Amino acid sequence: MTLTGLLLQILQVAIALALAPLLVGWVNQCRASLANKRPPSILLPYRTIHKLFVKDAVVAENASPMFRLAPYVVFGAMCCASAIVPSLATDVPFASAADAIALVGLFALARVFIALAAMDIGTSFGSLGARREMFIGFLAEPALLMVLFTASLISGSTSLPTIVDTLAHRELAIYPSLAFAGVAFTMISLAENARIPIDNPATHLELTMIHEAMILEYSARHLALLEWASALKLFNYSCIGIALFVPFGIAEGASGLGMLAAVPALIAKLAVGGAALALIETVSAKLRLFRAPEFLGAAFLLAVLGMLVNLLLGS
Amino acid sequence: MIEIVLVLAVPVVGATTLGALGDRPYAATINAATGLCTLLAAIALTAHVVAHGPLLALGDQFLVDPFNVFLVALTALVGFTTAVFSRGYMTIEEQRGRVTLGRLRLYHAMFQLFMFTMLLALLTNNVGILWVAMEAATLTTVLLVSLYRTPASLEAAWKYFILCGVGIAQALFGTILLYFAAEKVLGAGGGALLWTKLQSVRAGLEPTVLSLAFVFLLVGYGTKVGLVPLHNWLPDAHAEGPSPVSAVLSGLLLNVALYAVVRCKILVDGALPGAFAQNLLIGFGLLSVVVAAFLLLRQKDIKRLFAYSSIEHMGIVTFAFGIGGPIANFAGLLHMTVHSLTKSAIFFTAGHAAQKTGTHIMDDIRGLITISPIVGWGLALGALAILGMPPFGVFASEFLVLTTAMREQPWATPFLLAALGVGFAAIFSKVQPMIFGETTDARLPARPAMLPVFIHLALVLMLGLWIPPFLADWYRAAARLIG
Amino acid sequence: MGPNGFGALEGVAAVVATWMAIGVLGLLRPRDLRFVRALFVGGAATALALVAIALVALWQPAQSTTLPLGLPDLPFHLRIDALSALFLAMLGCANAPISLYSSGYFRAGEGTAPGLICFQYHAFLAAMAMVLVADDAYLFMVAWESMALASFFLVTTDHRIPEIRRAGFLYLLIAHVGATAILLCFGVLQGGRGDYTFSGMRSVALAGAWPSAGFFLALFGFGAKAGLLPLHVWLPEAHPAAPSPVSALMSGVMLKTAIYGLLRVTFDLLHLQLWWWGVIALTLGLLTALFGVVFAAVQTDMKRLLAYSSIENIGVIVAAIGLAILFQANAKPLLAGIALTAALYHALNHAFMKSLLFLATGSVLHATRERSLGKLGGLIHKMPWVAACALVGTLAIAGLPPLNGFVSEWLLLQAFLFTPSLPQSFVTMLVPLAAAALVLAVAVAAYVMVKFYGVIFLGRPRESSLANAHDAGRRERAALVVLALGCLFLGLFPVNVIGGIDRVNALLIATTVLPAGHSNWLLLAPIATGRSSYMPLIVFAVIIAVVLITIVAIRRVWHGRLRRANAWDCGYPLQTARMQDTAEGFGQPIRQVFEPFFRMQRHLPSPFDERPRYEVRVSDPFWEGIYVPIARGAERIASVAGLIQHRRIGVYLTVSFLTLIALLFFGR
Amino acid sequence: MISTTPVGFQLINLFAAILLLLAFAMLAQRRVVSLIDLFVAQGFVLALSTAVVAYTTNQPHLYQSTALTLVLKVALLPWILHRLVRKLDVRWEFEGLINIPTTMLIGIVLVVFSFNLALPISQLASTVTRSTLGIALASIMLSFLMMITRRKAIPQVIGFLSMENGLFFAATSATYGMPMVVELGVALDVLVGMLILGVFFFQIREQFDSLDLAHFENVRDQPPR
Repeated sequence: MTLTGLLLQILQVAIALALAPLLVGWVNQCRASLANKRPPSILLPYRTIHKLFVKDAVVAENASPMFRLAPYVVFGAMCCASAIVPSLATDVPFASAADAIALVGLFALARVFIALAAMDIGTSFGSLGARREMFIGFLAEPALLMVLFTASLISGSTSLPTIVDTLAHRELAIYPSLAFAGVAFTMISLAENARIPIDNPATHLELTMIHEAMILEYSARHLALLEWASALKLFNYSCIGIALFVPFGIAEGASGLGMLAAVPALIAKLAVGGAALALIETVSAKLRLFRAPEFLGAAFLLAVLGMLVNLLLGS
Repeated sequence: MIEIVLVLAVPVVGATTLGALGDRPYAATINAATGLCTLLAAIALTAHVVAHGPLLALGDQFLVDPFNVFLVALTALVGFTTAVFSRGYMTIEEQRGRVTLGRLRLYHAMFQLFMFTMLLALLTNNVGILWVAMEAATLTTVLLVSLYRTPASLEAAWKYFILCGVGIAQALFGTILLYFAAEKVLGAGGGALLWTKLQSVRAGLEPTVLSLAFVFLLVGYGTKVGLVPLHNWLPDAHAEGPSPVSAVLSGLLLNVALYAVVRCKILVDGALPGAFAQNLLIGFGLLSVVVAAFLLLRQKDIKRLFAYSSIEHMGIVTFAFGIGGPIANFAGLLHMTVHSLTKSAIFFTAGHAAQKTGTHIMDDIRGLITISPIVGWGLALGALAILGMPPFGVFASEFLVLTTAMREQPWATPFLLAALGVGFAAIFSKVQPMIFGETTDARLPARPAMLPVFIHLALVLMLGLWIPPFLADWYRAAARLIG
Repeated sequence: MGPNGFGALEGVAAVVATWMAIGVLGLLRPRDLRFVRALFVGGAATALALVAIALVALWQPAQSTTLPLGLPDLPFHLRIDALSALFLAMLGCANAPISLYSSGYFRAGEGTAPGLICFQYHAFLAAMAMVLVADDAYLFMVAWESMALASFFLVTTDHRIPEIRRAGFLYLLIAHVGATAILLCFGVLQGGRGDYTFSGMRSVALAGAWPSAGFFLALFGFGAKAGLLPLHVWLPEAHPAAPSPVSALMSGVMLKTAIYGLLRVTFDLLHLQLWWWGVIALTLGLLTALFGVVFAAVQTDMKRLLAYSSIENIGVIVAAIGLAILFQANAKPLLAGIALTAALYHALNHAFMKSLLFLATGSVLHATRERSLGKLGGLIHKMPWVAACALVGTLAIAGLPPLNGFVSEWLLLQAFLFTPSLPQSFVTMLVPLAAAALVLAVAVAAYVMVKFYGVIFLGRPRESSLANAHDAGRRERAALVVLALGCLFLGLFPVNVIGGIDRVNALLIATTVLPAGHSNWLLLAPIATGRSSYMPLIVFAVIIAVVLITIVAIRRVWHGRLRRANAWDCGYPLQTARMQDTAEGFGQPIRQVFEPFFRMQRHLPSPFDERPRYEVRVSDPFWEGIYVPIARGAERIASVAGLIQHRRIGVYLTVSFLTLIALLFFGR
Repeated sequence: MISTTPVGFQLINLFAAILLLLAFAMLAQRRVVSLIDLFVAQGFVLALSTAVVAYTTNQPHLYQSTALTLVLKVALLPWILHRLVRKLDVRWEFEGLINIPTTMLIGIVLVVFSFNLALPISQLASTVTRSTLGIALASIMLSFLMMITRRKAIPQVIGFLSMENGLFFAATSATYGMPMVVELGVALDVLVGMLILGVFFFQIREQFDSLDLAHFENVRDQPPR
């Protein structure tokens, strides 16, 4: 990898880090306005994160090093992921270091760590949240992989840049299998990012919360990192979705200009995506937790169907 | 020549002396000494054969060929070790008042007489004498089995006498038919009953008569081999007699009876066109293996358990000879050897275990390894050996039998697989808690006479890892003979 | 001696001899603990020697020799080729730390005398080594059964406990039946020529249904040892019963000898592979994997949990082998190579991960005398070393990058993913489903391992007795660290490892996964960089870098001050350790989703219960479904066969008489 | 070599027939004492036929076996049996396992069976022995049947001995006698066996105070728990 490649790589990650909270803010704004509330500032997430950073951390007595390490690992994994996902350019050097499978692996890594951290304090809610998170995870992870497999069957590759190249820059072709994959992917990202109908980021209602239950004990910088990480996660998922289903406008090759040129397109797509997400969240009701398996099972099935369709129709 | 005379004479002399003074305290020693002398004579005989090859002696009346020479050596060996074992064992029995001195005299005399009949049956070249020896063996063992004179032992002896007597009578009729067929070719007179002569003319013998004869001989001697469904005398006889007797019954008598059957098979194979004898042997063998394996599940008495396992193993050997061919026959002969060694060793240990715990019922025997580690390990190793666990020799023969069967008689392998599995489950699940586990009995002071056991097991182990070349040559030659 | 001066075989033989000698030495002074511990260290050193030998042999052409033992026409044949060498290396690598651990682990007065354990242990090792170098059926079977026997005695070390005896019996029984099947398999392979050497079997071209018979006998026999469905029942019984180092050895290495045997028979001894074998093996493997992992999720005994997880991993390996067979039969060597590589790589990984975890449970067991997950917790404070190493093992076995579990998983998925349309159309359809099942299994494995680690090491101690738990001794720690580093190495340097595995590929299916001039030791790209690539080291570096940068940055920018307080937990005042999730609780979602597969007895407390008690017992459906009926059937047959028994003499006479008549009648 | 005179082998066939008849009689007989008498008769006929065979085929060694038969089966064994019966006083055999007529029917079936079993052999046999082998086989079978049907020890033994007779008849008539050494051995075995049994019976009597084998039917193989 060349120096410029490295720089570009860092640039992409930086852009991701910068944009992630914005996306969250935007989604919240859309949700509020859809619910006829006065929307909070779009910059609120930034403020929250900054506020948390300056605070002093309070940690439970029996917290082990695990507890304090976890946020950093999660954050690191998410940054790593954002470096893999071709959000701006396809030919960034790091893309060849990890492919779609590794990407899913990274998400899983983050999940496992946060779940372990949640169990570390030994509170009832923590372990409860951890269990639910892992539960959602073991259903969502295969589904996500299946979605990616569908794409990689089309492009004959598991490395995301190649997939994007194939989907975006080949002459336009209709992939019916991608339709299945798209629906599945939407459901998965809802579940993975702790969104309605699986989880509700805006509540601390004991019976229903999942993600929040795990980070209950966190405060200050650790919490900030976790918030930022989850924002990144949302951003990454959105970028994956974009890369798979509306890959147009992502810069070919790796040149600073091309990358910068790709930014507006990305923002636009993210805006649309965020709005759509907010819409879904507003119109749908939260499922009972026991219904989650069915929801995710459906997603899994759709994804597998996508693969089968692809094999049947050869597209 | 002279060796043969010695081998046969020593036991007779021993028997007569012991008949005279078998109730003296040193009688057991005489018994062991006689066994030793027999063994030495047998070794001399085998050495002679190793040196000069097979021999016919005393007007062709006696025959030593690769097939019976190793059996002679084996018989002498097991007889000796058993005598050594019974030295300790029977004294304890006598102290416990289970046998009177008079009975002890009977025991010693009959033991040597039994050894004589076994050796005679093996060495003779004459079908008729073979029969006489087998019948005499029955009579002696009847007395040995009924030694304790308990109702159970009497019943066992009675069953044994009647069933084997009747069976052996069939064998005599078979022998007569054989003679009937033979004298047409060989003319009247002694020649028509000699194995050697019969084999030389076997192709010319009348098929119909021969097949009929073989059926009678098979039923007759098969009864003594303990082939299912002719086996009913065997468990009782093994269970009710003293342990040394069970050991020689399993270790020697069954082998010799099987030897007779196989000799007959050799003749019939030559005469009959089809695979008449093979199929009969395969059928009987398989039936014995399967039925015995399942009957093992129902046993409560330790000696009875291993009696059934003897039936199973005799079935395996019969099956092997039924398959025929160099490898299977080799395996059958090897299996005869290792089985008699292992099984007699097991009966020794079982006897000790029973003596220590004062019962034959397996559920009442627990934690042998704590009561007496040496007995515990002896039983454990013996059981594992008889179950066909490598590196013991039993595994070697079963390996050859099964692999050959897989190609020759594939249809039989599922039955064998099931039978071996069931047999393993049955025996091991019963033996394991006897060896291990908690026990209430105190650790006994008396050191058991386990030397014979470990000699046998060591030999079996050796045969599993390395077979002496001359022995292997005998096996090969005998296998070729059996065809 | 070998072609270029190095006698690998002699080396292996020497190692085996040393092990046996060590064992016998142990017998000399069975109760002298210090002496025996020293012996175990010696065993570890010998294992290291074995690793060196094997690694050298891996790059050498096959060597063979014979010993002056065995059957008359069949002396013991030894042979070491790439396959043997790879597994020997595995044996050595896994065993060295385990022996080191054992030297610190075994105490006096626990059932069998230490010296006897030492003997059985080293006999077990020697037998495994012999299995791997055996080159004729007889030696193979002898070593194989001796292995079973030695491990049986090790399992029943504490033979006073009836359950342990029962477990041992079940284990030995299934092992024996399996061995008989393997024996019959060799009977098929020798092709009726009476030549039991492997070289002889290679030269036989079986006709008709014989090859399939051979393969399925092998699958049955080796499956019984590996714990393939439905022959797995002994595994969850035997592993908890055995002392932890033994469990580690059995699960980490012994199961792999079964894999070795399967590969040896399928790809080496059989001269052809049929595609439908592959399909069956694949299906069976995946079923096993799913079954194992789902049952692992609901276990409450930590060693049982690990045992079921072993079943899962074996399932994955067998599935990979099945895939390899499928591709090989369809003449797609490269893909077959990838699948095979995945299988071997996963076998290697599992040897490390599972040994590590079992040893960790051993330390926990010694520190707390507690095996039930419901009574553990919070041990990370008391035993940081064990906790740290166990974390590595946990992440690895959960298949997370950048650790080793992920690599094999990645390779296997590659193999699945690039299945070109096979001639058998329904197989083409089957492959993605199989991939889905595999991924599901792996995901559940992550769930299971989080449960395992979280419940044992994290949270608050569920019992007051845990307060005086202590960390493992020095030797134990060293062993754990070595294994953890091994996991890390396998995870970060796959290219180098695959370089070795390719030797086996070259031997078995005459192809290599890495292109000939593959120089980049960072980049793992089996088919083409554009198609799929993975650089674990980079990923690892990036994560570490980000973490460090963040930490430093935060320290610099916002002087991270930190104070301790009670846990908040939504402000609930009362906080007891009993309020954490129990193992049962953690398993609940899985139980709910996979309800139909379980046989559960649940005891729910009534509202008026003085001391309410919740308990759920999950039992193996196969036990009730297959084994109990078989046992009953055997009993029934036995009672039928017993009918002619214990009747009057007249009946016996009649039986003999009828036999005679029948024979006369049909004999004519 | 065989110089057959018509009288000779008519006699032999006659004896054979008588033997068969006696066998049937034994099958039907219930009184132990008369059973023994029948056994004596059988032995006597056997001796005669042996003598005739010896004469017709001028094989001197058969005379010795005639003498042997007379001593053993006409004098010695019956004497022992009688003593036993008197000592143990078991004069009556109660109803056997199967009632007499059925036994007879089975017996006839057996005879037919053994005849056509022996037929092919008789074809190729030298003239004198044409039908005797079949008859010998038949009487063996009948004795076997008798052993099966009798409950008490002594009748069983008698059945056993008469089976021995059948064998002996087969030996002499079909093959002009086995080699002498064999015959001596056989005879010795029979005698010893008889003596052993004599001793035995008293033991049994002590233990069971009856010779009814029903006492032997206590179960040894326990059923599974």
